Amino acid sequence: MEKRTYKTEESGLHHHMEMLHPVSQKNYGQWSYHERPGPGILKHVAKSGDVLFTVRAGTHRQVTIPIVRRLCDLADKYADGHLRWTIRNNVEFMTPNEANVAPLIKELEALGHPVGGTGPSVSAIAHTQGWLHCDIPATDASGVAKSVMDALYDDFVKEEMPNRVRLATSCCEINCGGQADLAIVVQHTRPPRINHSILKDICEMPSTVARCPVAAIRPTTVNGKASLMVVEEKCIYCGACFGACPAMEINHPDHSKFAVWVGGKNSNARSKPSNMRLVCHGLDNNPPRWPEVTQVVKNILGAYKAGGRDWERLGEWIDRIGWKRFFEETGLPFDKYMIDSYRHARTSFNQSAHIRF
Amino acid sequence: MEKRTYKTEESGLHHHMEMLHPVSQKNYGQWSYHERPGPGILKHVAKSGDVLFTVRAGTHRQVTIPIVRRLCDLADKYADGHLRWTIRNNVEFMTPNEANVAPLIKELEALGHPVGGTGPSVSAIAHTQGWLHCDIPATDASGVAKSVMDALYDDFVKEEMPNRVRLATSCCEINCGGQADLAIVVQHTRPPRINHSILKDICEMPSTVARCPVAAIRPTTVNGKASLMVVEEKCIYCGACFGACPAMEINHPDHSKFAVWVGGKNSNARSKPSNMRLVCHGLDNNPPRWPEVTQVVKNILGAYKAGGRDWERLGEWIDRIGWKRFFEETGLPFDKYMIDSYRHARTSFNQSAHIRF
Amino acid sequence: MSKQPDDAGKKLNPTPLLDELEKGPWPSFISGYKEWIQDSGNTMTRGVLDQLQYSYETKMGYWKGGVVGVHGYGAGVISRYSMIPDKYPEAKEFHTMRIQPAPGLHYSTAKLRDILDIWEKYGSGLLSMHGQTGNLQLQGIDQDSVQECFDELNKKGWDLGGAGATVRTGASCVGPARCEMACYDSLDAHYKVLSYFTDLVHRPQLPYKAKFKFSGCPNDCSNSIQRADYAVIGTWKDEIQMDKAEVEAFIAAKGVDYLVNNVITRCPTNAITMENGSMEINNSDCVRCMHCINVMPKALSPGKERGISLLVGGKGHLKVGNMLGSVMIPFLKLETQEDMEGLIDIIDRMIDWWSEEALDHERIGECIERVGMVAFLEAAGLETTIDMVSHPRDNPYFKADHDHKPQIKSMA
Amino acid sequence: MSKQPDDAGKKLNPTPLLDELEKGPWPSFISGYKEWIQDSGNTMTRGVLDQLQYSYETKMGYWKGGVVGVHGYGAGVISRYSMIPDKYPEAKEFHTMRIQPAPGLHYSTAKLRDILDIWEKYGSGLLSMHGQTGNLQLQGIDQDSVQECFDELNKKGWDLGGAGATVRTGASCVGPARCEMACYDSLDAHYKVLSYFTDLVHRPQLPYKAKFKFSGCPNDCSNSIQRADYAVIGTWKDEIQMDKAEVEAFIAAKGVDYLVNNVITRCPTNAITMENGSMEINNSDCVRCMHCINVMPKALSPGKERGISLLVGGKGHLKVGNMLGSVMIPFLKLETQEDMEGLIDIIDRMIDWWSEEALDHERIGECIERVGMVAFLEAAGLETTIDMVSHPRDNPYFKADHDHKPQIKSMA
Ligand code: SRM
Ligand code: SRM
Ligand code: SRM
Ligand code: SRM
Ligand code: SF4
Ligand code: SF4
Ligand code: SF4
Ligand code: SF4
Ligand code: SF4
Ligand code: SF4
Ligand code: SF4
Ligand code: SF4
Repeated sequence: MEKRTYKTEESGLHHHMEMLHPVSQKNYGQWSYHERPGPGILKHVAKSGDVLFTVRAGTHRQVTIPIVRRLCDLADKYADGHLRWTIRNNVEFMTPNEANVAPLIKELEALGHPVGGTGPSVSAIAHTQGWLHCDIPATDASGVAKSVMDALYDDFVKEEMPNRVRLATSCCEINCGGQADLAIVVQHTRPPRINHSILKDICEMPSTVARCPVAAIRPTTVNGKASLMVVEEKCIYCGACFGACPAMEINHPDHSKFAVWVGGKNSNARSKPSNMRLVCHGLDNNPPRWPEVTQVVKNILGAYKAGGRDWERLGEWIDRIGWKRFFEETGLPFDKYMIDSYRHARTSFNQSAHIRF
Repeated sequence: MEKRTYKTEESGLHHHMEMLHPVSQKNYGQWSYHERPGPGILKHVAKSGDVLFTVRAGTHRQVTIPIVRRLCDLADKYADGHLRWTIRNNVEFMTPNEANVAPLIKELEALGHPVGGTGPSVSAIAHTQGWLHCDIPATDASGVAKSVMDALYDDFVKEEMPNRVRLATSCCEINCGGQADLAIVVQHTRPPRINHSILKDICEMPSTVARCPVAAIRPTTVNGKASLMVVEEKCIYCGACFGACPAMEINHPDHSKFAVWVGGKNSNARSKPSNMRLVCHGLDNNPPRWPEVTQVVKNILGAYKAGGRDWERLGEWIDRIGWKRFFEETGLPFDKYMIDSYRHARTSFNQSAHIRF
Repeated sequence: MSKQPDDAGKKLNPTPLLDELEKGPWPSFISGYKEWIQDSGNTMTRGVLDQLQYSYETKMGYWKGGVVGVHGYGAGVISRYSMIPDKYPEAKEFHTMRIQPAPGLHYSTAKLRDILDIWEKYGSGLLSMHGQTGNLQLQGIDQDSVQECFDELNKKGWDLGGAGATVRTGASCVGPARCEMACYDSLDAHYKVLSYFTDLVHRPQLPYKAKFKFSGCPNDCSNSIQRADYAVIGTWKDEIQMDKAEVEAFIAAKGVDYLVNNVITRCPTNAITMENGSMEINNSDCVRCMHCINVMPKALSPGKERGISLLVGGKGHLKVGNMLGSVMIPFLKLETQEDMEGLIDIIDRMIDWWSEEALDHERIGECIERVGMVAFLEAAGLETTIDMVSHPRDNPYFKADHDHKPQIKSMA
Repeated sequence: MSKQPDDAGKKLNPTPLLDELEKGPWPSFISGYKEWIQDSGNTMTRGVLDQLQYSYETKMGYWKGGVVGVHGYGAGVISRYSMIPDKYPEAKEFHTMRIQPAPGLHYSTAKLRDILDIWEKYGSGLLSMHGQTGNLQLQGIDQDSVQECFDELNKKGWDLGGAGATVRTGASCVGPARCEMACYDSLDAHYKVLSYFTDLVHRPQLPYKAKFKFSGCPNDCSNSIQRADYAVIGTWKDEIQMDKAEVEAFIAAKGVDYLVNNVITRCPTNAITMENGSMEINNSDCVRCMHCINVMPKALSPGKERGISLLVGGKGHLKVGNMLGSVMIPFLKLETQEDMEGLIDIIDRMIDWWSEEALDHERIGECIERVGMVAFLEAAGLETTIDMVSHPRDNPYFKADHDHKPQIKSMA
């Protein structure tokens, strides 16, 4: 590289005003109510009487320049040169012109972008880097997300669930995909193999010891040199130590499995936000289509769709029908590993005579 | 004592059948429904059509032979020679004969036993030994109970609360009085003074060290002898060590205060059972009438009576109106000590945007 | 024997602070004591009253423990010696005998009078009816009288209760004796379980105390969930019994707003919905909380397939903070002698495990939390079910067997 | 630059496993990549695809980290080197540049096309829109191109986001741009807070990462409560605005059963009662959960006295299990510049305290739990109120100041 002459403008983020659709700018903060004319379509009415239609469509998230350019073209044509992404990697186009809605949808669908994800539907899966880019992945999140969404396509383009459904998938226990109504998280299933040859050069040993959530890492001596060892009985294969020290090799071609978690909820609607809970584990990590995982997701969402009441989120449906029926109706086996044994285990015990039979 | 000739019959407890009122025996397990004809009176109707009236009356709990004999006399006269006590130290008389109810009540009241404690009333205070009998007490539970019940007499003999109200008072933090809608518990407020002169002879030191919930007790050497010391910064004056070793003298004439706890609930009705929570502490331990304590109890129960809805237990009333309004409406000051800092503190944080203003 | 035959014992010493407790409408234990002293001349009671007055003056308790018991037993008497016997020699001893009442605290006057008569002969004449655990406490006897007093009581069929590291005296609600909600024979269960453990009641052999309480239904009138290591609570499996006519009568009398605001909205799991202005119970969502039945006892009652839930681990503050019992047996029929033996068997295994595992002074609830629920259940020979927790784990800090492979049912 | 001018780069190698992912109706990232390779001849992308195929075959990832950055910044580029560069030399480097989008992920096509054009010049052509934290991720550039690419982007007003022990790129819901529920200007707050912390975004100076998310109302469409150390959530203080006529219209259209079963019974605090067949909201019992407003958006809306709640401490699994943010400021108006500065001030103090107190790799939520909420609030200069907990302590394991004496109001 030649000598640099440009001085960085530490500009931070762009201001949003310049990015907003003009009707948004005009009615900023002055909205009255909204309706959902159909799946993938929102109609917001401003206090001024202005109307703004939104069309929402699914994307691949892992996109390319031409894909995004084509979306820009559509935005120029139908949405006055503006577009946005949702927090779930869907793309949204806004227009005050109702006549634009149908042709826009048609073009989106022609490009392979399903229109939907609004109201009580299954929205796109929040997913993570996987084999494509991360250094700790036990699987490929994009591939899992694609495989599962193929199976849930109908639930994205229709609004037939009890309430909105959020999915996530993560390529290690760290769970960058976050909490969700249903989260698919791969787990390592063996302790890290310690690469002693590199450890001594790259490892900040005290931080590595400190990183372990179950105190399974101990100092030791290998070939006369200070090193680390893992107490196998304690280790729960979380991989956290690998983040501190790449010599703690957690990745392994054979020893990883999928777990499925349900009932994460961020919204404060009705019940308080809640953490997701383990309902299935030990599922094969089976590329390229992970049919075992999809099967479990379908079982769960099928039961929820059939049994959930309007406005019940997945976790709230379970709160009503109880976990026992959840396991029955989803065909999943409950097992003893699902009983919490960590810091707040006691608080998960059923300290009441409230039981469903 | 002369040489013992009698051989103990390790009989355990008496069977109940012989103790039951004949109508109870006859309709045992075959009851249909009940009504409350008036405060202190229950009417149970059996499937057979039989009717059994119950009259409930308050007692001193700490009673004497003549008091109990007089109750027996009444039972012989009106209740076919049977009587029972409730778990809250009230006495109950049963009769199939409605005509017995009024004269029985009259005689009970003449003896000074208030008739009431049924339905949505304040029942008698579950209380403990205190200065009368225990070895760790910081106060006299019987005296506190008497003082408070004098102030709540009306709420015992009427049924004007939102739901039943259970009170307890305990003479140390160990809380033999148990959880209650409202519990009055005295607390020691200084670390134990160690009586080194007796410690060495009577103390099983490792168990004493182990007994401390906050690991405040350490081995030390006093006058060349192994002894114990208390780390004052850590000690929270719970008195548990005194139970293990009488040399850890926790009792002190000046250093004790009352705390008031609310929202304990054992029944599974509606909400799950719940632990009681601290709402006031630092109240004077002021015999013989403890007016400060009574004041707080009256504030709390007054607000609950005014604001609670039918069937809301005290804690459920608070769950609806929120803790902030609880403190406002009872005139009690919230303070930082009420924020949990113990094992499950995190689980008490408000992990939601659910807030009342 | 502490009773004085002559009239000197009937004189009261001044107790100005205690006298304040004679005021007010609620029964005064001080008045009771004074009446009794004047009546009987019991000097131990007088000494205790005087020492109590001194406690009120100085804000200190003056009792210390010791070891007093009866032949062959290691528990059942709480011994109290005055720390200031020179000041109050009449109160130098004041031991309590814990007597086990019948289940449900039911008495015939005949049997109760037996106790009173014997107590008059040997004791202070003071009783506590009842202690928080459920004992009839005979308060105030000297060491020399304990054995004789006990022998006489025992001849009348009364026995001591627990204290220290024993199984403690049990407690139960009024149950089937009078209550229409009772889902099992709680008095019988109380009787049989405590009879079975009589040896453990009398002889301290456990890591710490173990309490049993029996409630006929989830209203839990015996406070078992918080106050008992073993809480036996009645429940049912099938549908709530509904008398439709009585439901309509209730609505007619109370109105629809009342139905919505006091019944439908109060159901903890939304198991009750409004259908055409009336109520419908979706029994599979019902958690047997009792609320709707409590509000409408003529219209609704517990189902017909009845039994118990066993909740283990309730206890007080020390040393991990209050604990409520947790479901360890979701449902067990308790109808036959065999059912009862089955329950006792399981409890026996639980006590065995706890006796092995517990630290000193560790209640079973604490022990389960520390060692882990699954290990406990395995030792007790119980299946781990989801009923035992309010939800599965929310953290990934576990490890399964390496060959764990879930069998997923296809739900086409 | 990784792009090849000639057509050789356009040839695809066989990727049989990945090809399976081209099937099915959902958009296929594999098809997208292949189209792009064939279109552009970008060999880095081809190498990455080939290595990915190998990952699918061997069930292993083959990336390792390193240190790549731009002048003056310590963060914003996630460096990736292949562990098997000999096998896939085209993929030997594959670094990601995290670009901060505007609040709410709004774009004008003009501004977005700027990025695409520059990225075409320097990068692989792959993008992730968007990362879970909220960055526009430009995925795949070699070390030598990073600075130039950044400079060009920067000239167009784009800047890098956070990574490592920095303040991270923020996220916010669509908010006032379109949503009638927005209770404050969430986009503006996002813009101002993140602008203020720009230095901490670019230069790792913290114990660990710190994330901000902004939701206009408690529906929390930005998932702030779980995914942000600092969750700024809109709320209101006064009464829910009710249009009575629209309420009646709703009941007329949907029926009373629907009102009971979907609105009244769903209110988490029984703040809604049925009165004469219609609904009444008892606003002092309302916890601002949004449910009734969500169901009846024409009839109900948030109150007029609006502001934010700040919840602190949300985060993922490591190492204490998932944590949700907890209320640390119950209510703050966020209308004026001063209000905003007040908020930033408080957050500054929180970050200072955390920087002092935290262990290595300890998020602020964990730190608060370990050190104690009260110490944290005192350091932040905030009053401790009951809104910060769902209930007061239930154990006696605390000690107050020796002279603590509560001031009880007489409530005659
Ligand atoms: C007498 C009684 C209070 C009363 O006036 O009613 C009582 C009195 C004592 N209790 Fe208790 N407890 C009594 C019921 C309770 C209860 C309530 C219950 O059983 O339903 C509890 C709460 C439930 C529980 O078991 O946890 C209770 C929890 C304790 C504890 C704390 C146990 C814990 O794990 O948290 C102790 C401390 C100990 O055991 O070391 C204790 C210890 C004591 C001791 C033995 C203190 C001591 O070491 O000297 C007290 C003897 C007092 C005395 O002089 O007689 N007592 N104690 C109750 C027993 C009477 C009876 O047998 O009927
Ligand atoms: C007599 C007694 C049982 C005993 O064996 O002694 C009893 C008897 C009845 N209870 Fe109870 N309960 C008795 C102690 C309790 C307790 C424990 C306590 O008081 O320490 C509780 C648990 C309290 C708690 O949650 O901490 C208790 C919670 C209930 C409930 C649930 C109330 C609720 O909404 O939470 C009901 C249901 C109801 O009110 O209809 C109930 C209902 C009843 C009924 C109506 C049952 C029936 O159909 O006969 C009985 C008449 C009660 C009345 O007073 O109107 N009983 N009941 C106890 C009387 C105590 C007293 O003298 O005051
Ligand atoms: C790229 C991204 C996933 C994605 O594909 O979208 C991601 C990728 C990584 N995350 Fe993450 N996290 C990403 C969002 C999240 C989120 C979600 C969020 O921010 O809303 C979380 C959960 C919320 C939270 O912050 O706790 C998350 C929780 C973690 C954690 C666990 C933190 C914890 O305290 O529990 C780690 C581990 C660590 O920091 O040591 C981690 C670490 C990582 C690292 C840096 C792992 C590493 O040390 O190499 C990953 C780099 C992958 C790569 O090759 O680019 N990532 N990570 C997301 C960031 C993109 C962006 O900037 O927009
Ligand atoms: C566009 C978007 C905001 C954004 O800035 O991107 C958005 C937009 C709206 N959300 Fe949302 N939510 C969006 C993500 C979320 C999320 C976060 C997420 O998806 O990861 C949540 C929290 C989910 C959770 O609890 O974990 C979320 C929880 C809600 C709720 C509460 C639902 C509930 O009952 O729990 C509502 C209320 C409702 O449904 O009426 C809501 C309502 C709405 C409304 C109706 C608000 C309005 O009046 O405009 C918007 C139309 C939604 C629709 O799809 O029908 N939005 N909403 C996000 C679309 C994501 C997507 O592409 O699928
Ligand atoms: S979930 Fe794990 S493997 Fe996947 S991107 Fe995050 S840190 Fe990497
Ligand atoms: S994988 Fe997790 S549990 Fe095992 S040693 Fe590493 S940090 Fe500890
Ligand atoms: S509460 Fe404390 S002082 Fe009172 S009886 Fe129980 S152990 Fe003794
Ligand atoms: S009083 Fe309690 S906290 Fe203090 S030393 Fe004794 S056991 Fe420990
Ligand atoms: S627990 Fe149930 S059965 Fe027993 S008295 Fe109470 S209401 Fe009746
Ligand atoms: S018993 Fe309780 S949970 Fe069951 S339907 Fe009635 S109110 Fe609902
Ligand atoms: S969080 Fe509230 S304001 Fe923001 S988009 Fe969602 S509903 Fe609208
Ligand atoms: S916003 Fe939620 S808490 Fe408030 S009244 Fe509506 S449903 Fe109830």
